[in-house]
Amino acid sequence: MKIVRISNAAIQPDQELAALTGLGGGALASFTGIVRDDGGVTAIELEHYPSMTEASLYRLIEAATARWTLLGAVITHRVGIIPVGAPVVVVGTSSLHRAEALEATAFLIDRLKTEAPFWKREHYADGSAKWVEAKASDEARAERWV
Amino acid sequence: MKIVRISNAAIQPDQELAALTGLGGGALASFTGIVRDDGGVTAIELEHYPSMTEASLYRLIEAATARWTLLGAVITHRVGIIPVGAPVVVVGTSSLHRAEALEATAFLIDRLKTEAPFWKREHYADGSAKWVEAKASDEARAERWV
Amino acid sequence: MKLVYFATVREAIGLSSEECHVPQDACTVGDLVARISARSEEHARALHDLSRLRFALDQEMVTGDTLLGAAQELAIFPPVTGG
Amino acid sequence: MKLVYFATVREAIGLSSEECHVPQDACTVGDLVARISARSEEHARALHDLSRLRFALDQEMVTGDTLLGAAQELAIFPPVTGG
Repeated sequence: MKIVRISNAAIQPDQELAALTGLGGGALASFTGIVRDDGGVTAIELEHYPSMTEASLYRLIEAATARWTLLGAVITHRVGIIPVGAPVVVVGTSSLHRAEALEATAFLIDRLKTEAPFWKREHYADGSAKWVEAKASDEARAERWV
Repeated sequence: MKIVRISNAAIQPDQELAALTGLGGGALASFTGIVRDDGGVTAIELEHYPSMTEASLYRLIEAATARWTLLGAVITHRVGIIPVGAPVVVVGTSSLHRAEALEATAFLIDRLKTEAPFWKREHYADGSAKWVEAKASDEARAERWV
Repeated sequence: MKLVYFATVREAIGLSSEECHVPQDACTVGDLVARISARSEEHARALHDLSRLRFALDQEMVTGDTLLGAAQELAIFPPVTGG
Repeated sequence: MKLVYFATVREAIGLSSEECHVPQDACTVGDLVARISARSEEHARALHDLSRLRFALDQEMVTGDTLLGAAQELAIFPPVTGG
Protein backbone atom coordinates (compact mmCIF):
# COMPACT_ATOMS: atom_id res chain seq x y z
CA MET A 1 0.00 0.00 0.00
CA LYS A 2 1.84 3.06 -1.29
CA ILE A 3 -0.09 6.29 -1.55
CA VAL A 4 1.11 9.68 -2.74
CA ARG A 5 -1.20 12.66 -2.90
CA ILE A 6 -0.71 16.33 -3.77
CA SER A 7 -3.51 18.53 -2.55
CA ASN A 8 -4.48 22.15 -3.15
CA ALA A 9 -7.04 21.91 -0.37
CA ALA A 10 -6.62 21.61 3.40
CA ILE A 11 -5.39 18.19 4.53
CA GLN A 12 -6.60 16.23 7.58
CA PRO A 13 -3.76 14.06 8.88
CA ASP A 14 -6.04 11.35 10.29
CA GLN A 15 -7.82 10.99 6.95
CA GLU A 16 -4.54 10.71 5.09
CA LEU A 17 -3.34 8.04 7.51
CA ALA A 18 -6.58 6.06 7.58
CA ALA A 19 -5.36 3.78 4.75
CA LEU A 20 -2.55 2.53 7.02
CA THR A 21 -4.92 0.92 9.50
CA GLY A 22 -6.31 -2.51 8.79
CA LEU A 23 -3.14 -3.71 7.06
CA GLY A 24 -2.32 -6.08 9.91
CA GLY A 25 0.56 -3.96 11.19
CA GLY A 26 1.39 -3.62 14.86
CA ALA A 27 2.99 -0.22 14.41
CA LEU A 28 1.93 3.00 12.77
CA ALA A 29 4.22 6.02 12.82
CA SER A 30 3.51 9.41 11.38
CA PHE A 31 4.90 12.90 10.96
CA THR A 32 2.91 16.05 10.26
CA GLY A 33 4.58 19.31 9.26
CA ILE A 34 2.61 22.41 10.21
CA VAL A 35 2.99 26.07 9.14
CA ARG A 36 4.60 27.98 11.99
CA ASP A 37 4.02 31.61 12.89
CA ASP A 38 7.72 32.26 12.43
CA GLY A 39 8.59 35.92 12.89
CA GLY A 40 5.26 37.27 11.64
CA VAL A 41 4.57 34.74 8.88
CA THR A 42 0.86 34.68 8.05
CA ALA A 43 0.95 31.93 5.44
CA ILE A 44 3.35 30.01 3.27
CA GLU A 45 3.03 29.34 -0.44
CA LEU A 46 4.18 26.03 -1.85
CA GLU A 47 5.23 25.87 -5.48
CA HIS A 48 6.00 22.48 -7.02
CA TYR A 49 6.93 20.77 -10.29
CA PRO A 50 3.65 19.06 -11.16
CA SER A 51 4.95 16.54 -13.69
CA MET A 52 7.70 15.43 -11.33
CA THR A 53 6.28 15.74 -7.82
CA GLU A 54 4.24 12.57 -7.47
CA ALA A 55 6.88 10.39 -9.10
CA SER A 56 9.51 11.88 -6.81
CA LEU A 57 7.49 11.11 -3.67
CA TYR A 58 6.72 7.65 -4.97
CA ARG A 59 10.42 7.02 -5.47
CA LEU A 60 11.03 8.00 -1.85
CA ILE A 61 8.47 5.42 -0.75
CA GLU A 62 10.12 2.83 -3.01
CA ALA A 63 13.46 3.61 -1.38
CA ALA A 64 11.92 3.23 2.08
CA THR A 65 10.26 -0.09 1.25
CA ALA A 66 13.54 -1.37 -0.21
CA ARG A 67 15.22 -0.55 3.08
CA TRP A 68 12.56 -1.56 5.64
CA THR A 69 9.78 -4.12 5.63
CA LEU A 70 6.71 -1.93 5.51
CA LEU A 71 3.06 -2.85 5.09
CA GLY A 72 2.20 0.59 3.82
CA ALA A 73 3.38 4.16 3.39
CA VAL A 74 1.57 7.42 2.71
CA ILE A 75 2.86 10.85 1.74
CA THR A 76 0.44 13.74 1.29
CA HIS A 77 1.79 17.21 0.52
CA ARG A 78 -0.27 20.35 0.26
CA VAL A 79 0.58 23.04 -2.30
CA GLY A 80 -0.58 26.62 -2.89
CA ILE A 81 -1.25 29.09 -0.07
CA ILE A 82 -1.29 27.45 3.37
CA PRO A 83 -2.21 29.44 6.48
CA VAL A 84 -0.34 29.34 9.81
CA GLY A 85 -1.37 26.32 11.88
CA ALA A 86 -2.39 24.19 8.90
CA PRO A 87 -0.67 20.92 7.92
CA VAL A 88 1.72 21.13 4.96
CA VAL A 89 2.80 17.52 4.79
CA VAL A 90 1.76 14.21 6.31
CA VAL A 91 3.99 11.13 6.20
CA GLY A 92 2.91 7.81 7.66
CA THR A 93 4.12 4.22 7.62
CA SER A 94 2.86 0.90 8.93
CA SER A 95 4.95 -2.15 9.83
CA LEU A 96 4.75 -5.30 11.94
CA HIS A 97 7.12 -3.94 14.60
CA ARG A 98 7.87 -0.38 15.65
CA ALA A 99 11.50 0.08 14.60
CA GLU A 100 10.66 -0.08 10.89
CA ALA A 101 7.77 2.39 10.99
CA LEU A 102 9.63 4.87 13.21
CA GLU A 103 12.77 4.84 11.09
CA ALA A 104 11.01 4.84 7.73
CA THR A 105 8.91 7.83 8.75
CA ALA A 106 12.00 9.83 9.73
CA PHE A 107 13.71 8.74 6.50
CA LEU A 108 10.76 9.81 4.33
CA ILE A 109 10.42 13.30 5.77
CA ASP A 110 14.19 13.86 5.88
CA ARG A 111 14.62 12.86 2.24
CA LEU A 112 11.49 14.68 1.11
CA LYS A 113 12.98 17.91 2.49
CA THR A 114 16.05 17.68 0.26
CA GLU A 115 14.81 15.76 -2.80
CA ALA A 116 11.18 16.49 -3.59
CA PRO A 117 10.53 19.42 -5.96
CA PHE A 118 8.76 21.86 -3.64
CA TRP A 119 9.68 25.49 -2.96
CA LYS A 120 8.36 27.50 -0.08
CA ARG A 121 7.68 31.23 0.12
CA GLU A 122 6.73 32.96 3.35
CA HIS A 123 4.04 35.63 3.33
CA TYR A 124 4.01 38.41 5.93
CA ALA A 125 1.25 40.64 7.34
CA ASP A 126 2.57 43.69 5.41
CA GLY A 127 2.01 41.89 2.11
CA SER A 128 5.67 41.09 1.50
CA ALA A 129 6.89 37.60 0.71
CA LYS A 130 10.24 35.86 0.89
CA TRP A 131 11.56 32.60 -0.56
CA VAL A 132 12.78 30.20 2.11
CA GLU A 133 16.46 29.24 1.81
CA ALA A 134 17.43 25.58 1.96
CA LYS A 135 19.00 24.68 5.29
CA ALA A 136 22.33 22.96 5.80
CA SER A 137 20.78 21.09 8.74
CA ASP A 138 18.28 19.49 6.35
CA GLU A 139 21.12 18.33 4.12
CA ALA A 140 22.87 16.89 7.16
CA ARG A 141 19.78 14.96 8.27
CA ALA A 142 19.19 13.58 4.78
CA GLU A 143 22.84 12.48 4.61
CA ARG A 144 22.33 10.24 7.64
CA TRP A 145 20.30 7.90 5.45
CA VAL A 146 22.84 7.52 2.64
CA MET B 1 1.34 20.40 27.61
CA LYS B 2 1.91 16.92 29.04
CA ILE B 3 -0.99 14.50 28.95
CA VAL B 4 -1.11 10.93 30.21
CA ARG B 5 -4.26 8.86 29.98
CA ILE B 6 -5.10 5.25 30.81
CA SER B 7 -8.26 4.04 29.14
CA ASN B 8 -10.42 0.93 29.51
CA ALA B 9 -12.33 1.91 26.40
CA ALA B 10 -11.31 2.00 22.75
CA ILE B 11 -8.90 4.82 21.88
CA GLN B 12 -8.97 6.99 18.75
CA PRO B 13 -5.41 8.09 17.91
CA ASP B 14 -6.49 11.36 16.27
CA GLN B 15 -8.51 12.35 19.33
CA GLU B 16 -5.61 11.60 21.65
CA LEU B 17 -3.29 13.68 19.47
CA ALA B 18 -5.67 16.62 19.01
CA ALA B 19 -4.20 18.44 22.02
CA LEU B 20 -0.85 18.66 20.21
CA THR B 21 -2.18 20.89 17.45
CA GLY B 22 -2.47 24.61 18.04
CA LEU B 23 0.64 24.75 20.23
CA GLY B 24 2.59 26.66 17.58
CA GLY B 25 4.78 23.70 16.67
CA GLY B 26 5.94 23.02 13.15
CA ALA B 27 6.30 19.29 13.74
CA LEU B 28 4.03 16.62 15.13
CA ALA B 29 5.20 13.03 15.35
CA SER B 30 3.25 10.07 16.59
CA PHE B 31 3.35 6.35 17.12
CA THR B 32 0.38 4.03 17.46
CA GLY B 33 0.73 0.42 18.59
CA ILE B 34 -1.97 -1.91 17.30
CA VAL B 35 -2.93 -5.46 18.33
CA ARG B 36 -1.63 -7.85 15.68
CA ASP B 37 -3.22 -11.11 14.64
CA ASP B 38 -0.03 -12.91 15.59
CA GLY B 39 -0.33 -16.67 15.16
CA GLY B 40 -4.05 -16.84 15.90
CA VAL B 41 -4.28 -14.16 18.59
CA THR B 42 -7.87 -12.90 18.88
CA ALA B 43 -7.27 -10.26 21.56
CA ILE B 44 -4.71 -9.16 24.09
CA GLU B 45 -5.31 -8.34 27.71
CA LEU B 46 -3.38 -5.57 29.36
CA GLU B 47 -2.86 -5.66 33.11
CA HIS B 48 -1.27 -2.66 34.81
CA TYR B 49 -0.33 -1.27 38.22
CA PRO B 50 -2.96 1.42 38.65
CA SER B 51 -1.30 3.45 41.41
CA MET B 52 1.99 3.55 39.49
CA THR B 53 1.04 3.63 35.81
CA GLU B 54 0.21 7.29 35.25
CA ALA B 55 3.15 8.54 37.30
CA SER B 56 5.45 6.23 35.39
CA LEU B 57 4.27 7.52 32.00
CA TYR B 58 4.46 11.08 33.25
CA ARG B 59 8.07 10.50 34.30
CA LEU B 60 8.85 9.30 30.78
CA ILE B 61 7.44 12.54 29.37
CA GLU B 62 9.50 14.52 31.91
CA ALA B 63 12.61 12.66 30.78
CA ALA B 64 11.79 13.44 27.14
CA THR B 65 11.18 17.13 27.79
CA ALA B 66 14.46 17.33 29.74
CA ARG B 67 16.24 15.94 26.69
CA TRP B 68 14.44 17.68 23.82
CA THR B 69 12.65 21.00 23.49
CA LEU B 70 9.04 19.91 23.13
CA LEU B 71 5.87 21.98 23.04
CA GLY B 72 3.78 19.03 24.10
CA ALA B 73 3.67 15.28 24.61
CA VAL B 74 0.83 12.80 24.94
CA ILE B 75 0.78 9.15 26.00
CA THR B 76 -2.47 7.20 26.03
CA HIS B 77 -2.43 3.51 26.90
CA ARG B 78 -5.40 1.21 26.78
CA VAL B 79 -5.84 -1.56 29.38
CA GLY B 80 -8.18 -4.56 29.70
CA ILE B 81 -9.20 -6.74 26.76
CA ILE B 82 -8.21 -5.25 23.38
CA PRO B 83 -9.28 -6.90 20.12
CA VAL B 84 -7.02 -7.49 17.10
CA GLY B 85 -6.71 -4.35 14.99
CA ALA B 86 -7.40 -1.93 17.85
CA PRO B 87 -4.88 0.62 19.14
CA VAL B 88 -3.13 -0.29 22.40
CA VAL B 89 -0.99 2.80 22.82
CA VAL B 90 -0.67 6.23 21.24
CA VAL B 91 2.40 8.42 21.75
CA GLY B 92 2.66 11.88 20.25
CA THR B 93 4.94 14.90 20.52
CA SER B 94 5.03 18.41 19.13
CA SER B 95 8.09 20.61 18.61
CA LEU B 96 9.22 23.58 16.55
CA HIS B 97 11.37 21.47 14.23
CA ARG B 98 11.08 17.84 13.21
CA ALA B 99 14.18 16.26 14.76
CA GLU B 100 12.93 16.77 18.32
CA ALA B 101 9.44 15.36 17.75
CA LEU B 102 10.69 12.37 15.75
CA GLU B 103 13.34 11.44 18.29
CA ALA B 104 11.21 12.09 21.37
CA THR B 105 8.42 9.90 19.99
CA ALA B 106 10.81 6.99 19.42
CA PHE B 107 12.30 7.55 22.89
CA LEU B 108 8.89 7.52 24.59
CA ILE B 109 7.65 4.30 23.01
CA ASP B 110 11.02 2.55 23.44
CA ARG B 111 11.21 3.44 27.12
CA LEU B 112 7.53 2.76 27.75
CA LYS B 113 8.10 -0.80 26.52
CA THR B 114 10.72 -1.53 29.18
CA GLU B 115 9.74 0.77 32.07
CA ALA B 116 6.00 1.26 32.32
CA PRO B 117 4.10 -1.26 34.49
CA PHE B 118 1.98 -3.05 31.89
CA TRP B 119 1.78 -6.80 31.25
CA LYS B 120 0.30 -8.34 28.17
CA ARG B 121 -1.50 -11.64 27.78
CA GLU B 122 -2.48 -13.06 24.40
CA HIS B 123 -5.87 -14.72 23.99
CA TYR B 124 -6.42 -17.40 21.34
CA ALA B 125 -9.51 -18.64 19.50
CA ASP B 126 -9.53 -21.89 21.50
CA GLY B 127 -9.97 -19.94 24.74
CA SER B 128 -6.38 -20.37 25.91
CA ALA B 129 -4.21 -17.44 26.94
CA LYS B 130 -0.48 -16.88 27.27
CA TRP B 131 1.60 -14.18 28.97
CA VAL B 132 3.90 -12.36 26.57
CA GLU B 133 7.61 -12.64 27.43
CA ALA B 134 9.72 -9.49 27.53
CA LYS B 135 11.95 -9.24 24.46
CA ALA B 136 15.70 -8.69 24.48
CA SER B 137 15.25 -6.50 21.39
CA ASP B 138 13.10 -4.11 23.42
CA GLU B 139 15.82 -3.88 26.07
CA ALA B 140 18.36 -3.16 23.35
CA ARG B 141 16.25 -0.36 21.85
CA ALA B 142 15.64 1.23 25.25
CA GLU B 143 19.39 1.08 25.98
CA ARG B 144 20.07 3.29 22.96
CA TRP B 145 18.62 6.22 24.89
CA VAL B 146 20.71 5.82 28.05
CA MET C 1 4.16 -3.33 54.38
CA LYS C 2 1.77 -4.04 51.56
CA LEU C 3 2.91 -6.51 48.92
CA VAL C 4 1.35 -6.33 45.46
CA TYR C 5 1.79 -8.87 42.68
CA PHE C 6 1.17 -8.63 38.97
CA ALA C 7 0.86 -10.88 35.92
CA THR C 8 2.64 -14.26 36.24
CA VAL C 9 3.71 -13.51 39.83
CA ARG C 10 0.12 -12.73 40.85
CA GLU C 11 -1.11 -15.91 39.14
CA ALA C 12 1.58 -18.15 40.62
CA ILE C 13 1.01 -16.87 44.16
CA GLY C 14 -2.75 -16.75 43.69
CA LEU C 15 -3.08 -13.32 45.33
CA SER C 16 -3.10 -9.72 44.09
CA SER C 17 -1.83 -8.36 47.36
CA GLU C 18 -1.14 -9.26 50.96
CA GLU C 19 0.28 -7.68 54.08
CA CYS C 20 3.70 -8.50 55.43
CA HIS C 21 5.63 -7.62 58.55
CA VAL C 22 9.12 -6.49 57.59
CA PRO C 23 11.59 -8.42 59.76
CA GLN C 24 14.43 -6.51 61.43
CA ASP C 25 17.05 -8.29 59.38
CA ALA C 26 15.46 -7.61 55.99
CA CYS C 27 17.25 -4.48 54.81
CA THR C 28 16.92 -4.72 51.06
CA VAL C 29 14.20 -5.62 48.59
CA GLY C 30 16.09 -8.85 47.85
CA ASP C 31 16.20 -9.78 51.55
CA LEU C 32 12.46 -9.28 51.90
CA VAL C 33 11.66 -11.23 48.74
CA ALA C 34 13.72 -14.15 50.09
CA ARG C 35 11.61 -14.05 53.29
CA ILE C 36 8.35 -13.88 51.35
CA SER C 37 9.31 -16.96 49.31
CA ALA C 38 9.17 -19.00 52.52
CA ARG C 39 5.46 -18.30 52.94
CA SER C 40 4.19 -21.17 50.76
CA GLU C 41 5.11 -23.50 47.97
CA GLU C 42 3.38 -21.07 45.56
CA HIS C 43 5.41 -18.14 46.87
CA ALA C 44 8.60 -20.16 46.54
CA ARG C 45 7.81 -21.10 42.96
CA ALA C 46 6.82 -17.56 41.99
CA LEU C 47 9.84 -15.89 43.55
CA HIS C 48 12.70 -18.38 43.22
CA ASP C 49 14.41 -16.73 40.22
CA LEU C 50 15.24 -13.13 41.14
CA SER C 51 16.71 -12.48 37.70
CA ARG C 52 13.23 -12.88 36.17
CA LEU C 53 11.58 -10.51 38.65
CA ARG C 54 11.25 -6.75 38.75
CA PHE C 55 10.39 -4.60 41.77
CA ALA C 56 8.78 -1.28 42.55
CA LEU C 57 9.04 0.32 45.98
CA ASP C 58 6.29 2.87 46.63
CA GLN C 59 5.60 2.88 42.88
CA GLU C 60 9.19 3.50 41.79
CA MET C 61 11.14 0.86 39.89
CA VAL C 62 14.04 -0.40 42.02
CA THR C 63 16.58 -3.22 41.97
CA GLY C 64 16.94 -6.05 44.47
CA ASP C 65 19.71 -4.33 46.40
CA THR C 66 17.64 -1.21 47.16
CA LEU C 67 17.14 -0.50 50.86
CA LEU C 68 13.55 -0.84 52.05
CA GLY C 69 13.74 2.26 54.23
CA ALA C 70 10.29 3.44 55.27
CA ALA C 71 8.56 2.25 52.10
CA GLN C 72 4.88 1.30 52.39
CA GLU C 73 4.39 -0.87 49.31
CA LEU C 74 6.53 -3.41 47.49
CA ALA C 75 5.35 -4.57 44.05
CA ILE C 76 6.79 -7.76 42.53
CA PHE C 77 6.24 -8.60 38.89
CA PRO C 78 7.87 -10.01 35.74
CA PRO C 79 9.57 -7.72 33.21
CA VAL C 80 7.00 -5.36 31.73
CA THR C 81 5.49 -5.96 28.27
CA GLY C 82 3.24 -2.99 27.54
CA GLY C 83 3.00 -0.77 24.50
CA MET D 1 14.13 20.90 -25.59
CA LYS D 2 11.70 22.36 -23.10
CA LEU D 3 13.18 24.41 -20.27
CA VAL D 4 11.17 24.83 -17.08
CA TYR D 5 12.00 27.16 -14.22
CA PHE D 6 10.80 27.23 -10.64
CA ALA D 7 10.80 29.54 -7.61
CA THR D 8 13.61 32.15 -7.61
CA VAL D 9 14.88 31.01 -11.01
CA ARG D 10 11.42 31.41 -12.57
CA GLU D 11 11.04 34.84 -10.98
CA ALA D 12 14.50 36.07 -12.00
CA ILE D 13 14.05 34.94 -15.60
CA GLY D 14 10.43 36.07 -15.69
CA LEU D 15 9.26 32.88 -17.42
CA SER D 16 7.88 29.51 -16.29
CA SER D 17 9.12 27.74 -19.38
CA GLU D 18 10.57 28.28 -22.82
CA GLU D 19 11.85 26.26 -25.74
CA CYS D 20 15.51 25.88 -26.57
CA HIS D 21 17.47 24.34 -29.38
CA VAL D 22 20.23 22.18 -27.95
CA PRO D 23 23.47 23.16 -29.71
CA GLN D 24 25.80 20.42 -30.98
CA ASP D 25 28.53 21.33 -28.53
CA ALA D 26 26.32 21.25 -25.42
CA CYS D 27 26.82 17.76 -24.07
CA THR D 28 26.04 18.16 -20.39
CA VAL D 29 23.41 19.95 -18.32
CA GLY D 30 26.11 22.42 -17.25
CA ASP D 31 27.06 23.16 -20.87
CA LEU D 32 23.45 23.89 -21.77
CA VAL D 33 22.89 26.08 -18.72
CA ALA D 34 25.93 28.14 -19.71
CA ARG D 35 24.39 28.64 -23.18
CA ILE D 36 21.01 29.56 -21.73
CA SER D 37 22.59 32.25 -19.51
CA ALA D 38 23.59 34.12 -22.63
CA ARG D 39 19.95 34.65 -23.63
CA SER D 40 19.40 37.83 -21.58
CA GLU D 41 20.60 39.79 -18.61
CA GLU D 42 17.85 38.12 -16.56
CA HIS D 43 18.98 34.65 -17.62
CA ALA D 44 22.57 35.54 -16.79
CA ARG D 45 21.62 36.78 -13.33
CA ALA D 46 19.39 33.77 -12.60
CA LEU D 47 21.91 31.18 -13.75
CA HIS D 48 25.34 32.62 -12.93
CA ASP D 49 25.97 30.60 -9.76
CA LEU D 50 25.73 26.90 -10.64
CA SER D 51 26.38 25.90 -7.03
CA ARG D 52 23.03 27.43 -6.02
CA LEU D 53 21.09 25.67 -8.78
CA ARG D 54 19.59 22.22 -9.01
CA PHE D 55 18.53 20.39 -12.16
CA ALA D 56 16.07 17.73 -13.24
CA LEU D 57 16.28 16.06 -16.64
CA ASP D 58 13.01 14.52 -17.74
CA GLN D 59 11.80 14.82 -14.13
CA GLU D 60 14.81 13.09 -12.55
CA MET D 61 17.21 15.01 -10.31
CA VAL D 62 20.64 15.21 -11.98
CA THR D 63 23.91 17.07 -11.50
CA GLY D 64 25.53 19.59 -13.85
CA ASP D 65 27.84 17.00 -15.39
CA THR D 66 24.99 14.72 -16.50
CA LEU D 67 24.83 14.10 -20.26
CA LEU D 68 21.76 15.57 -21.96
CA GLY D 69 21.25 12.52 -24.16
CA ALA D 70 17.79 12.50 -25.74
CA ALA D 71 16.10 14.25 -22.80
CA GLN D 72 13.00 16.31 -23.60
CA GLU D 73 12.80 18.59 -20.56
CA LEU D 74 15.36 20.35 -18.39
CA ALA D 75 14.15 21.91 -15.15
CA ILE D 76 16.29 24.51 -13.37
CA PHE D 77 15.53 25.57 -9.83
CA PRO D 78 17.04 26.47 -6.45
CA PRO D 79 17.55 23.81 -3.73
CA VAL D 80 14.16 22.44 -2.70
CA THR D 81 12.46 23.56 0.51
CA GLY D 82 9.29 21.50 0.85
CA GLY D 83 7.92 19.57 3.78
